[in-house]
Amino acid sequence: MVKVEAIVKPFKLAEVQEALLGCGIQGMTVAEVKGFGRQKGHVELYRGAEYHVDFVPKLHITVVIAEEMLSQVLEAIRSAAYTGKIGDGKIFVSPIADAVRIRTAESGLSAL
Amino acid sequence: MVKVEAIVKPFKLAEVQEALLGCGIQGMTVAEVKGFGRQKGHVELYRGAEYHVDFVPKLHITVVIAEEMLSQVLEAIRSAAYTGKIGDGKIFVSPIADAVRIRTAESGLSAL
Amino acid sequence: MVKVEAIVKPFKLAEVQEALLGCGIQGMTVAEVKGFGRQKGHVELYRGAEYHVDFVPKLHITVVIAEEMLSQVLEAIRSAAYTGKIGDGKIFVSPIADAVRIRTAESGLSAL
Amino acid sequence: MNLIAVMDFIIPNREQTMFGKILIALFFLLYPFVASAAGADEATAADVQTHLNYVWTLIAAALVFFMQAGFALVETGLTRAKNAVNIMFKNLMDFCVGSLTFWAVGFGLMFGATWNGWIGTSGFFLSDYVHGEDPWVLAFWMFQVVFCATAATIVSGAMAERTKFTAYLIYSFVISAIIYPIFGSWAWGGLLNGKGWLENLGFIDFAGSTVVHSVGGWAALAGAIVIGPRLGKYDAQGRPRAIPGHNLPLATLGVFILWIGWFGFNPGSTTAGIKDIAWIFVNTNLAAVAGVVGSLISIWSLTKKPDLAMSLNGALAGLVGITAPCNTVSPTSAVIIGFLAGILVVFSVIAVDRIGVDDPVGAISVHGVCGVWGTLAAAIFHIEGFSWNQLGVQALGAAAAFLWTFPLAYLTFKVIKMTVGLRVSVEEEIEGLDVGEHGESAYPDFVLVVGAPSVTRKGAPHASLAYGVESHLAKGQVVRNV
Amino acid sequence: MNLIAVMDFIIPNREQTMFGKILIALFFLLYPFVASAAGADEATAADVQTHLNYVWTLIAAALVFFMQAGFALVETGLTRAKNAVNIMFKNLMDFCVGSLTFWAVGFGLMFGATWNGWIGTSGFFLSDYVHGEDPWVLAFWMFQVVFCATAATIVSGAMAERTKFTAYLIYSFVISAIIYPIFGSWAWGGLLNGKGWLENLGFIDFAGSTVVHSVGGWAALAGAIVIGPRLGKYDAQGRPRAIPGHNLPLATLGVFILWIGWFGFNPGSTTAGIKDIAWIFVNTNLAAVAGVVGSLISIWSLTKKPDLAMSLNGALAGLVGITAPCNTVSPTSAVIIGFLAGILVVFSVIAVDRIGVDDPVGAISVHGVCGVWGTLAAAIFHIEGFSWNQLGVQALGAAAAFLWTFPLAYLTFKVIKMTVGLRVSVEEEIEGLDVGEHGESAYPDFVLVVGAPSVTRKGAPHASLAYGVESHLAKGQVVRNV
Amino acid sequence: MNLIAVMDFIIPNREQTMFGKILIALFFLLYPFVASAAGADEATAADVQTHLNYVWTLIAAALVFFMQAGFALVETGLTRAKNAVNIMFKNLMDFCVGSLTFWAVGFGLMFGATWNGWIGTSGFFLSDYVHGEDPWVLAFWMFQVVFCATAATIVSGAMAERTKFTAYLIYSFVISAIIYPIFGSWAWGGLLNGKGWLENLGFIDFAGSTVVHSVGGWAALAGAIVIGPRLGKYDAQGRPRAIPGHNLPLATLGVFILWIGWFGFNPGSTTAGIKDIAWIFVNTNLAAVAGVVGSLISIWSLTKKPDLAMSLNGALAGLVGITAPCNTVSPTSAVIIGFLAGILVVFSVIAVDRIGVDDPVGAISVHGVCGVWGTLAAAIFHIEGFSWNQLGVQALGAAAAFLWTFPLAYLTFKVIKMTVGLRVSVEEEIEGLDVGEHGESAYPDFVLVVGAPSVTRKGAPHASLAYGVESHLAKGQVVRNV
Ligand SMILES: Nc1ncnc2c1ncn2[C@@H]1O[C@H](COP(=O)(O)OP(=O)(O)O)[C@@H](O)[C@H]1O
Ligand SMILES: Nc1ncnc2c1ncn2[C@@H]1O[C@H](COP(=O)(O)OP(=O)(O)O)[C@@H](O)[C@H]1O
Ligand SMILES: Nc1ncnc2c1ncn2[C@@H]1O[C@H](COP(=O)(O)OP(=O)(O)O)[C@@H](O)[C@H]1O
Repeated sequence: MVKVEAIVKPFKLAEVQEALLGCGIQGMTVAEVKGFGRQKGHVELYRGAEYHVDFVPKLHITVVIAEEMLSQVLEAIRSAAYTGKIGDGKIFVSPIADAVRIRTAESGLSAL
Repeated sequence: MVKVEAIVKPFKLAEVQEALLGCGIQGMTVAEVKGFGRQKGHVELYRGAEYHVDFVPKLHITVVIAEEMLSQVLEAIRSAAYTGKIGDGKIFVSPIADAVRIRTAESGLSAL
Repeated sequence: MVKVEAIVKPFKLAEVQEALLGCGIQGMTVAEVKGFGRQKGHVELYRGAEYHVDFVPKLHITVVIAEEMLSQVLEAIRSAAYTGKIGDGKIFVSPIADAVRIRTAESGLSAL
Repeated sequence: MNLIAVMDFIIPNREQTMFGKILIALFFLLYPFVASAAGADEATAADVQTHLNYVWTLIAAALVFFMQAGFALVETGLTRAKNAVNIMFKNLMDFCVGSLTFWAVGFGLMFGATWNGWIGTSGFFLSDYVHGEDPWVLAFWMFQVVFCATAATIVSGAMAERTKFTAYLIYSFVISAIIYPIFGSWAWGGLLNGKGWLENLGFIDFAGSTVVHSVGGWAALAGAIVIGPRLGKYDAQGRPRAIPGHNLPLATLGVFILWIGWFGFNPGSTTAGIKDIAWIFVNTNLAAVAGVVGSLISIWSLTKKPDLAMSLNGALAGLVGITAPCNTVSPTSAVIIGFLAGILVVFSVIAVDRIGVDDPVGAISVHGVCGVWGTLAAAIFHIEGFSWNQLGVQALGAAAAFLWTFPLAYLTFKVIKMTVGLRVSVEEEIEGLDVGEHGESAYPDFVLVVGAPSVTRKGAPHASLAYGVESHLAKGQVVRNV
Repeated sequence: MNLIAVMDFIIPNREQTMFGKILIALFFLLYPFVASAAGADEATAADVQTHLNYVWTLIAAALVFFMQAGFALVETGLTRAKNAVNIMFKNLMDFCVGSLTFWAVGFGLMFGATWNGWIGTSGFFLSDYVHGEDPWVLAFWMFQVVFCATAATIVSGAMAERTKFTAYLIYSFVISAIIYPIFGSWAWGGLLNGKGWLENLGFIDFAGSTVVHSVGGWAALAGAIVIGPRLGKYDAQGRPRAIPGHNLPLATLGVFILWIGWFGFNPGSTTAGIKDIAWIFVNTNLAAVAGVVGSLISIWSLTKKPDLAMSLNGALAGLVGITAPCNTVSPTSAVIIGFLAGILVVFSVIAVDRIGVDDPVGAISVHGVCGVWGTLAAAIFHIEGFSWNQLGVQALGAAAAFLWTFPLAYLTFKVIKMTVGLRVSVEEEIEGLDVGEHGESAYPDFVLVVGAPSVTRKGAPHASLAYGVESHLAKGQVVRNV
Repeated sequence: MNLIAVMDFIIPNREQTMFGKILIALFFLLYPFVASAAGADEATAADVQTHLNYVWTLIAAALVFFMQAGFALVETGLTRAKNAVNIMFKNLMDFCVGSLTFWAVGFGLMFGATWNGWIGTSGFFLSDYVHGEDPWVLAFWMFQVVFCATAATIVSGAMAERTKFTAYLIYSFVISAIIYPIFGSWAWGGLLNGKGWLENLGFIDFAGSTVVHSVGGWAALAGAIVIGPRLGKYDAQGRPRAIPGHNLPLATLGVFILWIGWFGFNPGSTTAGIKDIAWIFVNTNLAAVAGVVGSLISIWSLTKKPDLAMSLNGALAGLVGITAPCNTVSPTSAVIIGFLAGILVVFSVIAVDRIGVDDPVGAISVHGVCGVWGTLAAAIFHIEGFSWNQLGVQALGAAAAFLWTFPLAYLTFKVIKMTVGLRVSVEEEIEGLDVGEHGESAYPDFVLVVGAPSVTRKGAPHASLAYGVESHLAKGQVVRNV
């Protein structure tokens, strides 16, 4: 099992969701985060004084999948979240040792 | 060391916390997330127009523990978060290479 | 590649950010979380009744880096986030199998 | 001025004949009528005073109406985000249901021709008003309807975060149709028609410490008892736990709005634009500020923290306290009355909490308890001197309000509970009434704290118990997926 | 009182001579003048009535001014957090631009000496007022300017979340300078100077169901059509999707504020402190509460959920509906008018939504549609009896408002679109106008839900389509990094 | 009317005898008295005017009271979420402390029998009022107490987010007991008793540009200087950084409320229901809208962004500017005065920021600077012509306000600093005063942005410096775990 974490532009959520559903994914978890990267923030003026907004709102989407689906899922997220502009985000893949479904106590792949 | 991440129903937080304390866990980190899964959202009507709520509020609880505690912790979370209804959530286990306590610079298990 | 996750005191964000930039890090992701640990919460009184605040606000900073930068990054975060008081937080290190930059489809280290 | 023409005609006309004299006499006799006919818009002073009375009474009514917004904000601010739509909605609806009910039924029962001082019997559907005739009954109705709505809306706060929407609509009807107006007719019926029995005894309740606030407060008490505390309000040992309000700036705004509304409530109860209103304004304001100071000192001493939510209650306590005596005590007495009300409300809120009655906003203490205090204070601090007799009458009136309201409201809520149901399901209460009852979120664009992670009791033996969930579940209720 | 002295001098003086008689007669004849001369500051009753008229009119103006806050809150509450600064700002600016424009131009066109009942021609820059002379024109202007601003501000809600700030400033100028005042002169010009043609026909619009609300509503319709729906409002099949408002407590507060403002709007339209205001108060309030009940019943029946946002529209619908007839119908009729307005607004909001006009707050239905309803109701429920003739005049007035306002507003928005541009860029609309237009966030300390994760259409074939982004992008617009 | 009966008795009775004539004459002579005796409540015109004065003055007082809510909202909206309880609370308390203090001490010092035009000496605890006698002093007190509270509350904004709660309570007492009333007696003492020295010179400050606003503004300046800037307000190079307000919708609502409050503040300062109020209303409104436009144009030109927070200051600047001259300038002048005030406030806010005085809400510029501007404008734009002499007197008054207030307030804050302490600890300031001072959160159900991640200075050499933490820590203060 692997965990795929994608940091994407917020307005891409619906498309990424569609794409993942298209891969047969049954669940995912989303968090509001703030990103810092090559996509720079901007300088704002408030009441005549400056402030720098370094962090831009991003969504952090986590989906745990069977390893064999990885390339398909990566491609699905990539193409759904793509705009071609700086700040489109990253996908990170990491190992998952085990998964448990609380409701059934199933573990492993069948817990997903 | 392993990281245990549990996605649970929000109102179960207190019980999960109790259960973890019962295992001797000293710390944990919680984030507000939105989940999508078998537990479907619902259709709402607002001013006569529909909208679909796909994501339901969940809590994401992270606890890093010594590997030997894993089964105990899994069981503790599982039983505390259990209601038997769809959407009770998942627990994911993943490896942790190292941990550092900022205050003391301790690392490894003693950092937890 | 490794993922470094730091749970730090909120007001330390700017300093940690500086320190990471100083290591040559190009991006990071930050989330608002609540922490439970040795740093106990406090008892509050509201309208004459007590309530216990167990969780304190923390920031969760994630940065994925090349493995060779690890010790430098750990030290940078540690010293930037340090106050010496209980509750300074933890750093967790975990393996990352792969990374993809959505915009360019680059993968591996060059995706960071 | 056609007076000149008239007199030109009369005087130089001929010698002072009998006819001429009569003419002159008649002229002057009729002069006031002529004048007011000549200048239908050049009204007499009495007319202008009447107009001023209308203007003042109606502006005061508008201010009292605004109190609905104040109550809505206070109640919403002092409860949780997940129930904000529901509480706002209930505050809107009790005014709407109340207005229509008071128009159809309540006003007649309260101010109609009295049946032996016990109940009004005429003027339903504003039938007393005949187009083209004097419309005072309309101005009076307008002022009274907002009072009725005030009494009605007090309950929503005490029963907040757990009451079914339909149940609340039914209650709103009952209080506006029966509970409030019939009691009101005892104390205030004579303002329009024959006097009620309390009035006949000399009961003083100038602007409604008892008639409005205690009645509302005792209905709130009945409701809070029948419905029971919110999930998680008491721990396994029965100790109360704080459930902080979600938006204290809105609650504070609400208090400011209530305060300005009270400048209609008390001085407007003259229903006349007269000098007395100055006195009433000053008394009202001094009691309110003294109430804040009294409650701040009390809570600061007790808990070592200056608590905003409690101090807001202090303002309202002072205002409720001065409502009955606002026209019969000196400014200095107003300060004392308000200050004591502020202290009283703190102890009352804590006591109510401890005896297991969950009143999220302190309505029982503010309106019920301080309403009684204000009613007694009208005798104790009477500017023309204290009399045991008056105090007895005041106590009787306060007792009558309790004995009339509490049982009737209790019964009402019991009947509602047994029929349509009074309380939402456990799952709905956990999830929040906004989604459960209305399918709407108050703040859909904000990330909300769920699972109350910042407000949880450390080391409670069983959190499920602590949240009161288990016991409910045990009764076989099914928790929907949350 | 020196009257005694005067009479002492006259009467016992000598026998009743002709001279004496004349003296007495003269005295009494002149008495009113003597009295008012004696007390230049002890004004006559007529003077005091005039003062009361000033006081009442200006207090009413203050209440109507407060409606600006109400509109701002309703519109902000019913739209998204990312546009809250922008909407608040627009509501502030339409009042400011409107006030200055109405001072310079609009008031003269509306209330100046009329050119054949079609347009006013004098009194620009308040030039009618001469220092030291009667200042009634100032009181009247103050009352009228807040009416003008009400008409102007209605549009901001219907075009919310996508209109350029500068475009809105230009529109504000046009409606306050031309659209509103010229129509207004037809129906209300006679309040200060010569009558307009609608007035001459006997058109009844006591407080402006047509003059203010329909005009605002039809301008809103034109604007909403020209600018098109918000991104994501319609799915690929053109079905409307809900975009929930971000702060329902603020929206509810806004409705309470509008409601109290309406107690200035309708009764203040007497511009005189007279008994009629009682009637108008009662009618206004009863229509509002009936509007809530009507809309609640409707939406509850239709969607099985008591919907707060819709019920708020119901209150406003009732208020708009009673605005024209508030001074010519019975309280019972007011209940009926309000109730029907409440039903009407629900169906209208849903219909407008379905035909592809995106009006985030329901302004078109509340003000345009219910404005027409109120105008017709003034004939249908006239207390002195129904007449087809009157209904015809009312229909003519309502039609005239549409035929004058809609094309002109449509043209205005088209011209703005072709010149400075009417709509913000797609990227700015997605990111929110607050950052894009103003570089400010309404709520920088709160974590906001981004990407609308809680409000997304499940299973829509292509989310990009669903959000309406693709089509816009296809037109070659560049999306900035978000 | 029993007049008929009386005359029936007199006239047809017998021939016109001397007795009869005298009777008639007497009757008519006495008629006014008879009439007013017959109707003790049918007051004379003068009585009704007096009543109208009471009603108007008290309604105006209620509107000015409402400004407390406006200030609370503006200040809360323009500061951070973590301090919202604290700021709301301070705004509540300065009114409460101020009311009691002004009742006990301040009113006597301001309006008591004057000691050579320098200080009032009687009427403490409202002792001037005797029950049963004329209560004008009460109406007048009510109006004046809300003015006192306005001056007091101005400071809370400028010292927001870092001032200790107890320190603020002490300051509230001092300004309400001494600073405000003594200055007030110089300019306004004659409104009730003997004139103050500024009044005697012919100083014009109709509604308080100087007396209320400048006094408040200079006290705010003193406070902001003594307490120093908020942590993080200035970077290592001393350049100001923006700390955005957390709730701009509430701030905007606050401005609308202040605006309507000003319709009591300025026109109510007639303390009489007379025609002048029309003029004052119009001037007040035109200056406010022109202030918004002036500030919007300025900030838009300067920063290329239409900034809402600054435009809100513009509205208040216009209002403060017109406060002194509202009764002595033409509407056109009001537009100019407001417009220039709007420009002035923008430059002033930026300048104050740059010189290192941290005023989170712009109170010093709005009230202090524009208060001076308004005071001078009363001479410059005087409708009866400009005179250097008058301008000199105005300048003198403005200078006197500064010279009296600033040193005294400075001293007050210094003494507070040295005794109970003026500023919260660094850790408390970082964590927020709500938790630190009150153990309450304003918004416990919302996830808040912590660590200001969205508002951080990129590339600042050391963030700790940037946040100003290090320097404070260096002083040995201990930071509690946050
Ligand atoms: N090394 C990293 N570790 C964790 N998150 C990162 C890292 N680099 C970038 N991110 C996240 O990815 C987002 C996009 O990165 P950015 O450099 O702006 O653009 P791009 O993905 O186009 O290279 C950032 O806002 C941040 O949230
Ligand atoms: N594959 C997955 N990866 C990440 N999170 C998941 C995954 N599947 C489910 N989740 C999370 O677990 C929650 C519960 O899952 P759900 O399918 O609704 O019910 P159950 O856990 O009973 O099977 C979801 O709301 C989501 O947050
Ligand atoms: N075992 C753990 N797993 C996950 N997060 C932890 C763990 N222990 C601590 N934390 C996080 O680290 C934060 C700081 O820990 P705490 O024990 O309070 O202080 P310290 O880091 O000084 O030992 C906690 O608030 C929590 O968010």
